[in-house]
Amino acid sequence: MATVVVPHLMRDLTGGLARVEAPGHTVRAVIDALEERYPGFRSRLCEDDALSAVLTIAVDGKVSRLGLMQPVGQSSEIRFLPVIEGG
Amino acid sequence: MVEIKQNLIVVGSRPARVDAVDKVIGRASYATDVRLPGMLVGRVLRSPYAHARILSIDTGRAEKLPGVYGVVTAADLPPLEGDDAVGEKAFRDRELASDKVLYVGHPIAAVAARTPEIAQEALDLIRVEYDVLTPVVDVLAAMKADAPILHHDMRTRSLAGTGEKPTNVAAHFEQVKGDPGQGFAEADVIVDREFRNPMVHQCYLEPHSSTAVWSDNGGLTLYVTTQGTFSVRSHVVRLLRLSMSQVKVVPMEVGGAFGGKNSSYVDGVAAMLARKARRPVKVTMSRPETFMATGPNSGSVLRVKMGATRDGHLTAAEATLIYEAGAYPGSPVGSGSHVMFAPYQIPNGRLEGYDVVVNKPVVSSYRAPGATQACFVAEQVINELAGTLGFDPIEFRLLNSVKEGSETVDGTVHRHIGAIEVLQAAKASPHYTTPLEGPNRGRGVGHAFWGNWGACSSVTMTVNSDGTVSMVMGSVDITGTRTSIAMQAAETLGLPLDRVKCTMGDTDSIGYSDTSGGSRTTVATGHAAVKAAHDVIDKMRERAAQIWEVDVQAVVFDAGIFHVPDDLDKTLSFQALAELLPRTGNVVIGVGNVDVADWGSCFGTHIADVEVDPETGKVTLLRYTVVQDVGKAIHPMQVEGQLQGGATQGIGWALYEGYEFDAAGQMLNPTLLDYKIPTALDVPDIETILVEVPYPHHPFGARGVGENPIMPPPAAIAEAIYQAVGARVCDLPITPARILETLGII
Amino acid sequence: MTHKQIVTATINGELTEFLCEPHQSLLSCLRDVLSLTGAKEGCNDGNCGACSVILDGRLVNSCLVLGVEIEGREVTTVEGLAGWQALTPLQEAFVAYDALQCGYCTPGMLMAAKSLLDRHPNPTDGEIRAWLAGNLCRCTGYDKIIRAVRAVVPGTAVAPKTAEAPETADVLQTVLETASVDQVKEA
Amino acid sequence: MKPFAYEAPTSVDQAVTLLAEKGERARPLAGGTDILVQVRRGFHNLDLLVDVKRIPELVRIDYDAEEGLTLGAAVSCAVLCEHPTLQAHYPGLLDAVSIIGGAAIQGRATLGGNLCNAAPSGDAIAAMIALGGEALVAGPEGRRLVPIASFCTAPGVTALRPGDLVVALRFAPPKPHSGAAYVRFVPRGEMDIAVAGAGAWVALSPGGTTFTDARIALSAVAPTPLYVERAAEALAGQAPGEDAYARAAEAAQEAAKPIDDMRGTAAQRQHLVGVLVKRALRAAVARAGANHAGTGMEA
Repeated sequence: MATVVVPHLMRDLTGGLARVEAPGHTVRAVIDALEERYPGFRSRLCEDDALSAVLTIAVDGKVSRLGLMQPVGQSSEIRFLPVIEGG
Repeated sequence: MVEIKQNLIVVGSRPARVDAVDKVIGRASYATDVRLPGMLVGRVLRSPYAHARILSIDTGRAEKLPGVYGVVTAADLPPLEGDDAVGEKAFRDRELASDKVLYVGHPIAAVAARTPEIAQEALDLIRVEYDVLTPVVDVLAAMKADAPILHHDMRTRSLAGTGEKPTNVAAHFEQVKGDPGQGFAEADVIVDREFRNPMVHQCYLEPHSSTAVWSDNGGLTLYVTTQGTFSVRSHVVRLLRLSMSQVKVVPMEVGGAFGGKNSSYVDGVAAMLARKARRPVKVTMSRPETFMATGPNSGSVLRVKMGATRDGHLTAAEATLIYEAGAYPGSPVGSGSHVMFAPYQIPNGRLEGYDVVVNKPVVSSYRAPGATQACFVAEQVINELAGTLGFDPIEFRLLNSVKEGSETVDGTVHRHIGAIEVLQAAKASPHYTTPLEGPNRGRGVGHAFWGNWGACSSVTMTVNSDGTVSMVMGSVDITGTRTSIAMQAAETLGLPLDRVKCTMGDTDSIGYSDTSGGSRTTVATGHAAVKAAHDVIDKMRERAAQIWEVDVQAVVFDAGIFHVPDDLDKTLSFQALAELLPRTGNVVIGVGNVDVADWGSCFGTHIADVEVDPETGKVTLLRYTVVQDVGKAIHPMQVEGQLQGGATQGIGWALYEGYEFDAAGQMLNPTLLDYKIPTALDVPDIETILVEVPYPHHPFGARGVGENPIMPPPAAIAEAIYQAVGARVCDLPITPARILETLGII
Repeated sequence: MTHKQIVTATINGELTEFLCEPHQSLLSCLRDVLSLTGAKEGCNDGNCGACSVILDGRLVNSCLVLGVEIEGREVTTVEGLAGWQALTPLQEAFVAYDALQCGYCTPGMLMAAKSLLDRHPNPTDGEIRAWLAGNLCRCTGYDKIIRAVRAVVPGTAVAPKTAEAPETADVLQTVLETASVDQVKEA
Repeated sequence: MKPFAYEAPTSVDQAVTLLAEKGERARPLAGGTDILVQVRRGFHNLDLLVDVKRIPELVRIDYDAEEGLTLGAAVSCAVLCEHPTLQAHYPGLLDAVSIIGGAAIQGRATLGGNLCNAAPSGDAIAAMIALGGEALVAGPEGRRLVPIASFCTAPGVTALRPGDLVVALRFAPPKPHSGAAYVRFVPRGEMDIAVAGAGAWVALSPGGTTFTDARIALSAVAPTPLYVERAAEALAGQAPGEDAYARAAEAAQEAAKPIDDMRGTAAQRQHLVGVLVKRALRAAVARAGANHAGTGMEA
């Protein structure tokens, strides 16, 4: 089970829980699993079928362009950060 | 993790950069130097208003002017289709406004003409009818409920849910760690301050320029100044609905960029004009256009509160960051919040950010986007806490510094960092260990964290039959990377640098590569080069095995030599084997194609000594030192150049630079006379100390180094000024007037 | 209406005749008429120095000179300093000390430094900085540029503290060997 | 840039004729560092620029211990700064001339141009006012001398009439025991426009014990470079020293009418006037003392 660090502004959905566990081999699958448990979870993070343009996903501290397709390991930690850009 | 190579010969040396001779003889060719037969001049008509509805655009008279070959407006773009209309419309409106202008300088139309004078006359003949609206140029005013609204379809995006009313607040976020209330309750000293910072510009000396030419079969070639040829291609393809294979983007020498050439400003217009005029068209921006209609860094308002115990431990930190996005959403507020508290172990924290649209130029990235102002406010407060508690500022930072595995306020976990090493090197530096003497003089320290992006890079490498190697990279060389990438390839191939030549490829000749930004190129494109070199080595081992009639596993490559161990007859130098390649099945081509997901990180500490004239508030920099963890300096001289150049931009930001607007949103200082960047007289020699804590995810241990050095100067200088005359100035730039005001003299 | 005028001037040592509009700047004449694109336009109002050339022995911003004004006069641009096979000591120093990055300010910076050294062969650091203050560089922070100029002042060459400044001759050799083959052909 | 015609006459008469023909639509071209920028930005609509640098009288420097100094209006700042006579006798003028722009601007900018541009911040104008300089103007009706103190009438506006050409700037020979200085404030090292500036000229009694005469002029604190009439009476008969400087500074602050703009605030300028007048006076008095000691009066 991967661990998702619930963003502060979404803890109203998780009853205040800061970390939740969910199954899935990709970020998308993990979000889908959490959507079932916490309705509204997906719409906060996604626009249409993609990650919100103002967010970045870090899986175990790594950030790639894969977005929701990013693979998730058995003991991965997933975080959602405001988008970070370089110059 | 990769194995970091040791005993390096080429990497770490200081060869002359390959582009240097062309540049000192005036032969280097920039986008503005492009000259094609029959080429026309393109010029852009821009809005004189910061906020207005366009009622009509009449280009009739301009089109009839002799010498004019084409006029374009938003009406010349392919029609909008279907569902994507909202995002697509904003994208197109940024290029050429259709129904509304949102800042002074917003493009409305463009003309192609035989001479600049005719083009200007034609622009004067275009009649635009406006319904002038009230602009909003102050970021706090823009957040108010009754503020004039720029985009009526905009709703605040937030993880708390999307807003319901039209607003200028494009996005909001809040991140919390621990219990900030409890943290502040534990503090013995709390510092709480508000800071402001105006828009600042990258001020690359070469303005944007793009030359477009269409072939008869519908192919478009663009000669551009950009940080990323592929991003220019994507932009033009999206705008004009072309196929990617129709468009070739050719990178020219880049006359400075610093993030500002990640965005595309005149490429689309040049392509539209060239198609309409059926002739090559070059569009070059003037300096005032560059200030008013490209992407500066966000102006911002920040509040920071930090608490610490008497024994010097930080207990809590809070910040609110309000960033101007300019006319369309997308300020770098996330980057600012990500880095501002990142150098310190802070058990309790809160970060809140707002991305706000205002009637000003659309912001773009500028060297560590959004981070310099955030670093300035956090570091000023750290300095103030250290001073109040009686700690040496570097000691205080060491006491609270992040270490391996530390988690920041936004939840990032630090790995493989050199934070402590950098602080210790700064503390032991000749500068810091030499006392500063004399009246009205002061010393200050600033410290910063910034990461480097990874992402996609492509390299191909051809082994020529004389043993030289020709490389093509998809990255644009903006800082000397043709040299530093070739060095990494040469090291891997065991060749001297002069046997490896690296050139920039156009978008037809090399695979996708991300923009040269985010301190990524030497690292990620270096990865690609090393990968391509290994591909070359593997393929050459196969050839050697074929020649020697042995199993490929038996062929070993070591220090430029292919050989079979224990069989002295089976030894070929790289060159000798290269000479045999055409006779064993054509040349060898190596490919390196990477998407680097590891974000490196680096820390830098700056030390500034100043003298302040207490009567006028004039600040003179006496001495300046940059200490930075660079992982491994591939080309130390270029790394020093990055540190010195970045620091000087930070010094300009600290003391001189800033957009000035009037209430109508008109920029008052769009010249290099009144927008003041540092001259040779304003900065001392800048001492550099390269700390090398190898980064384990790069073949040579390199970290991205380019952006970090712009961040610490404002805080270091502000503290030095405070130490000199007792003025703690919270707004940038720290002008003489602000110093005198803070001291109560005026 | 105005008419084009014929201007005769010595440009980089060669007597040159060209045609230009009276309002055309010397910078535009050099770049657009004579294809001498070494001088760059950074601001077109005399505040960046990228277009610096030497006119009758004086450093000027070529954007603030009219082409017609140079009738009978002498102009030296960066192209007049040296060919690529024979750099001047100043150019060699810029290469050896890595006194450039994007290179856009470099032609103007070289002309400014040359005009300083022509007039004051032994400038102090302060004089070098003051003389170059009209030439903006956004990449380097000036440090390496000042060191490079200093390097050609007799007796004051100081190698960068953290760098073994390579022997100029070695550097040049490397540069010549690695310079693009295209350059050789063009030359 | 809008097209215009160009002429390069070789005599003052030819130049005046050309200028008079076109009236408001013609301007002289000296260094071009202001006029070309202004034409490019569309501030002037011109048919003709008259290049005056080929007129011998405008590019000459004459000095005579009896007559004083006559500077051709189109001599470049770089030439002025290198001139030994100016270095020896008019260092207060060179203070201002040497800070107009960087080396490349110095190679072109002229005193005549600086004066006719009539910017409130014109450093050389204030320095010339402090020296009591006059402009020699040639016009359709002949030649006349205009005191520089009354030359500029508003920002960018001068006492010149259509057809007029500034031929030269004239300064009296330095009096014994006199000295001048110009100081300005800019936030950067240099290469900048004055936030405020002050020029001072002083004459001392033979023993150097009292002021016998003084002139103070300010830049960037009024619509024109400003002659401070009351400063002379504030100093006359006083002993050189901080008390006297403070009185003069106060008189200058009263005369100043600064505004807020992007280069500085009114309050900052008001304050700077006091600081700069004192600094200019200290330097001028030091130079007067140097004269007293006999240096600088040779040649």
